[in-house]
Amino acid sequence: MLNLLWLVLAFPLAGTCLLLAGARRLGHRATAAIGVGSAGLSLLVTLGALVSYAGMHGEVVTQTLYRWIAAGNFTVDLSLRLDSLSAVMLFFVTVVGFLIHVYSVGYMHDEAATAYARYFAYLNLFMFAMLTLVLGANLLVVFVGWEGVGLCSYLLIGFYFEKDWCAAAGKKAFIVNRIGDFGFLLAIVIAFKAFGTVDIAGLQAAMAADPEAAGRWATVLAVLLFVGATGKSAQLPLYVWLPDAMAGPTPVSALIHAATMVTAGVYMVARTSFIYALSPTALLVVAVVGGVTAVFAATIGLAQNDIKKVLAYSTVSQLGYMFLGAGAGAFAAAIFHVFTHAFFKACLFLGAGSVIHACGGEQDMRKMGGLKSHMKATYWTFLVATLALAGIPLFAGFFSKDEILAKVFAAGVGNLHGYGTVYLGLWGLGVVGAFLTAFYMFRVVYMTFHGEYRGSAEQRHHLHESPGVMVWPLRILAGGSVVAGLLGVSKAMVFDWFDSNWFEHLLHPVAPAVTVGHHVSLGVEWGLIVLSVGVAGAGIWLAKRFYFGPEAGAVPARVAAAWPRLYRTVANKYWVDEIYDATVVRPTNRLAWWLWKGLDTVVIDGVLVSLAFFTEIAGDLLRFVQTGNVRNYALMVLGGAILAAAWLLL
Amino acid sequence: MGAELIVIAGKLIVLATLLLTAVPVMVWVERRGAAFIQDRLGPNRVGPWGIIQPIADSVKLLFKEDLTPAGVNRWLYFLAPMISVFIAMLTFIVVPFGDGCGVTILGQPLGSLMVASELEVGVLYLLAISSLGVYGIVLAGWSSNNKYSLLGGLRASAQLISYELSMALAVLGVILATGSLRLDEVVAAQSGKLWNAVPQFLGFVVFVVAAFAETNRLPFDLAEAETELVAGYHVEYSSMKFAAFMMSEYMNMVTVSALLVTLFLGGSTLPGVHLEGWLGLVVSLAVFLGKVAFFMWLFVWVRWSLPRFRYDQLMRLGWKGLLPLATVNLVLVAVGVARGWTWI
Amino acid sequence: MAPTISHFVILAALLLGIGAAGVLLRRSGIAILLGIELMLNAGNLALVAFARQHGNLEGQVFVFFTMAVAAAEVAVGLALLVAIYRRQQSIDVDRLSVMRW
Amino acid sequence: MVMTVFVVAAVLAIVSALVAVSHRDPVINVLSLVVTFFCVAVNFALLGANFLAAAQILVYAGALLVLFLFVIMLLGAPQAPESGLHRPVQKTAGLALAAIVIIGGVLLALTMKVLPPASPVTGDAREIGKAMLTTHAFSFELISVLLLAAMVGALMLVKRKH
Repeated sequence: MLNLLWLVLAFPLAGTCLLLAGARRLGHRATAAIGVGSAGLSLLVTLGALVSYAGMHGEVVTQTLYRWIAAGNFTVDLSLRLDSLSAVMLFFVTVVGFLIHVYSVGYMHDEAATAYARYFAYLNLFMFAMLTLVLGANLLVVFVGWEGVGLCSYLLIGFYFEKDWCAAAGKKAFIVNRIGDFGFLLAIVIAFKAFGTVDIAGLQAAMAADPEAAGRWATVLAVLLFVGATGKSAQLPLYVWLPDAMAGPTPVSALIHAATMVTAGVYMVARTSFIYALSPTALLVVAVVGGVTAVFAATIGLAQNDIKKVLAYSTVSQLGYMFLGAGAGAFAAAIFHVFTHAFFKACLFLGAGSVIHACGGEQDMRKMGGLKSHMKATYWTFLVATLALAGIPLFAGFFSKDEILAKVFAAGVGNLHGYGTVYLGLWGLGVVGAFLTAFYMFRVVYMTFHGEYRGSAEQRHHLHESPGVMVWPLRILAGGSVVAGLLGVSKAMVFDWFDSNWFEHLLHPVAPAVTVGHHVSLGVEWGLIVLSVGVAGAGIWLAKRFYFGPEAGAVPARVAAAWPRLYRTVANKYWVDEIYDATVVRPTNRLAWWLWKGLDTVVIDGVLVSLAFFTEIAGDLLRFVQTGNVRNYALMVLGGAILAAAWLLL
Repeated sequence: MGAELIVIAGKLIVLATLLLTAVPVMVWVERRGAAFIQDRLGPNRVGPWGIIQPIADSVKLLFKEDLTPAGVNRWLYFLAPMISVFIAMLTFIVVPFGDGCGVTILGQPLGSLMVASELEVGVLYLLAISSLGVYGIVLAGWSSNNKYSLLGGLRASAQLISYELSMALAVLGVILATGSLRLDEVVAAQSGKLWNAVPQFLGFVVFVVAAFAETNRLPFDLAEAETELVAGYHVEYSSMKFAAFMMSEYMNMVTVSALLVTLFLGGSTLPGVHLEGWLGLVVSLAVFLGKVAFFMWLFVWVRWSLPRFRYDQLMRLGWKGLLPLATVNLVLVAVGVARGWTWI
Repeated sequence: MAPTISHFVILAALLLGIGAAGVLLRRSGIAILLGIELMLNAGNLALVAFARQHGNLEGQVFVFFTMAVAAAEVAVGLALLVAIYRRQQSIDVDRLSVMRW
Repeated sequence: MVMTVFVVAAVLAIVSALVAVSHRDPVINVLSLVVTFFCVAVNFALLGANFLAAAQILVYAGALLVLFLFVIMLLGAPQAPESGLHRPVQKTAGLALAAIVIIGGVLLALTMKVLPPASPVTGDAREIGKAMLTTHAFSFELISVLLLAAMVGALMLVKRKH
């Protein structure tokens, strides 16, 4: 089964080709069959491959399809690599991807046939690119997937490209991503320059063989890779595209901008963890950026009224947690959070999509409310996912988030690389973030599902539960949000009774954690658990007090009135977009304008125009040689040929 | 030297006899066949079942007045039928029409039964010479100074050029599979495995269709198309000159059938039969003649069964149908050869 | 006595000269194209002769390329002639001087 | 024997070439050129290039000249009126140049070193094919592009504009 691994990629690609070729001829039914079918076949092959992989003992399986580039001593194979890390990613990408394909059948059903086909073609292409990214055995193949998901993200954000702001959002995502991609590309180039290979296994071996060079290059490589990761995974300062990316269809937001693509950065950091392990500085950078982003994005999320925007900022914030974990050297914990997050965040987005679908395209939570009675399944699944995200015990997010916080705390207490205080501070930020997360998520739940319906009467009449193809993915994902966490229950939670953190064991050979000698005692660990649960509970309580019951919304209004400047700053997302516009976008535009008007028009065009002018004059003079008689020309040609021959021979 | 010349001369005589005998026989077969298909009697007065009818026809043609219309280009008018017959006869000399089976005459091995057996580029020679056949038709059409003939000649030249391409591509597949340009080697290569018609079915189909076009036979007889161009390029010809065109048409049919058999159907061999000596020689000749006879009958059969194509349909079929098919066939064979599939 | 390379080269030179004369002296577009074909063929003959002299195949390979070029030239040339004929009902190249200056 | 064949072929080639460039009837021009090309093919065969000889007939006589005939008929055999403008300078210069070409070629042939023909290379199709697709692969590709361009160009030229 493992030698059929390439089929995982081949099916979505074939689906794309079929759909693009037949976009004008296929009806809704055929499109859905091809789109979902290819994702489903891919899922089946994945499950088969994973079953046979499970029978092995964590070896690394590589499959080389063909030699892609061979130039001098630079060779790149198009090869796939399956190890426990990519297996985990492969599993949830195909599962979540397949569910979202199914969900899309219902969600996008009102689109015209060609748009429907286009949508599924892009979605399949995304699956192909994402799986390439996950399975790539060398950095260049990973980069192909990396760019591929970027392209699909662009195409799908701008799916409704006839609306200007959607097209603009797509462009913004693409351009911001390019900045990060450039860092990644530089890292690849440097890796080749310094170690002569871009193969991941080869790179690891080369760095192990030459510790001196490895130490010299590790920080540069790691930081450049992380620049790539900040772009793709929407971290400070490159996070600005993700909230705008909500312009795409909601299933796309769920798949690309919550569950899979945006976690690619975390995956990449874990994939190259052997580089990060060599560089304390890079780890610290990752941790700080992650921690700050986690809280920063969470605060913005407090004041958003668009349901998808809140979820978007929540995603940015959660990605921050993942990087925080990775930065503390706990790569397995970070990937574990990626894994659980995929389920509950996809579920949340799809739930939001279901809500939007029911409200006839309305995304503003101020015009929702009381939907609980209209859409039971959506409400309950949304609630389960929210509890998971808020970190309530027994739900998936609790285990993974707590694992990260525990590791960061341990890093702080154990004084990892001598940056103990920084890590402790970051832990504090993480706890604050947990509180904010619980608060804004329950704010969403209360504003959307509880209270009175605040939309128009026409919309109220229209309210309905979504069809089965949309509800069933929700149920399955909600189920995943409950059970996914049980794979990585930390030892402390079972009182060191047995080693229950299966997930960390699984990933240990591929991405070993950077550990500190100091061990946190069981009591302290339980203390941390109780603290974070308490913080989450406090957040929920506050949200209920603010947004539930007859007084709903009154308290926040008073708060906003008390500190108007603070409120405006947060509601306007700290004016980051405006700052970027003033400092980057407009100067660039002006520079381009000057280059156009100054350099291009005057200097370059001037040279060319004068050249043309002299040529024209020369032509004016020479044209009298042209008699217009063909035989005359032939005569000259032959005469010239004879002269040339004579010159050559004599 | 002397013995060699005698053998070659013997082969030439056999060949010419075969070809020239084939013409009256085919005329008879065609007329009787047409009658049979159209449910009537056909010639049945001269000789038993009208067998002598073709001879009577040729005698009649011989004694008809040889008319030269006014305003024709005399030289070309005279030359055209000769070119046709000449080319038609010339093509046959590289076709191996039997297996020598080790028989020697005057101490000289007979070898494979073809005249120019030492020609290394047999297939190419065939293509080259048969491509000249168009001159006869075109010149006849041109020199007659008649608009019907001119149209016939024009159509013929366009049609022949178009279909020759597909035909050559189909032949290329065979050459590729054989690895030689010699026709006797093409036959030899087929004796140990499947006939080429099976692995190269596409090429076979293309060749058969192109063969009909190359011989100007229905459903592709646009060059004469009696219902619209009266008789096309030979409308002004009479007597033996007309007979020459008829002869060349039938000889071309024989040549093309022989080629089909040689290239795609194992030539004079039968799978699983290996005989030596004179018996083998006679059997191989009979096998070859039998296969050729089948295709000759096919020509007749198709002529009286299918309607004529329209000119644009003809061109479309040639360029958009056969050419891509022949290319696909060639690519498939190339892939097969490159992968070392022995059965191809 | 067998013909040597010189014989073939002389023949080639004669054909080339005749072809050149045709190109330079005739006014019919078709005759000019035919002259060009003749010149190309003379070149081919010389190439084959030289290839024989040196005992390698390069000359023969080159002849193939020449043939392909000749085919391309004829295709375009004849298409041009047809286009010209449609325009002015004549293929006299001396009438084609309207595009000068 | 070989010499006889050569002489016959050469004389026939020259005579038919002269007819080909001088006769006024374009059809005759084409037909005599067919004869010339045949004779050249015979010369190829004499030089041991059997494959080329066959290809020469196939390409030139079988395809190119048929195309000429086709066009001539399509245009209704335009008999170019060779009267009207005489261009004496052009004529004299043309003849002179042609004469120079011939004389130069003959001189070259007579003065060049005639080696005893090296090991006779037969123009085996296999060898030529190999040379074409290995050492000359680039030229081969170029030629294919050229042919494609010529095809497209010819189509564009004769396309009737609607």
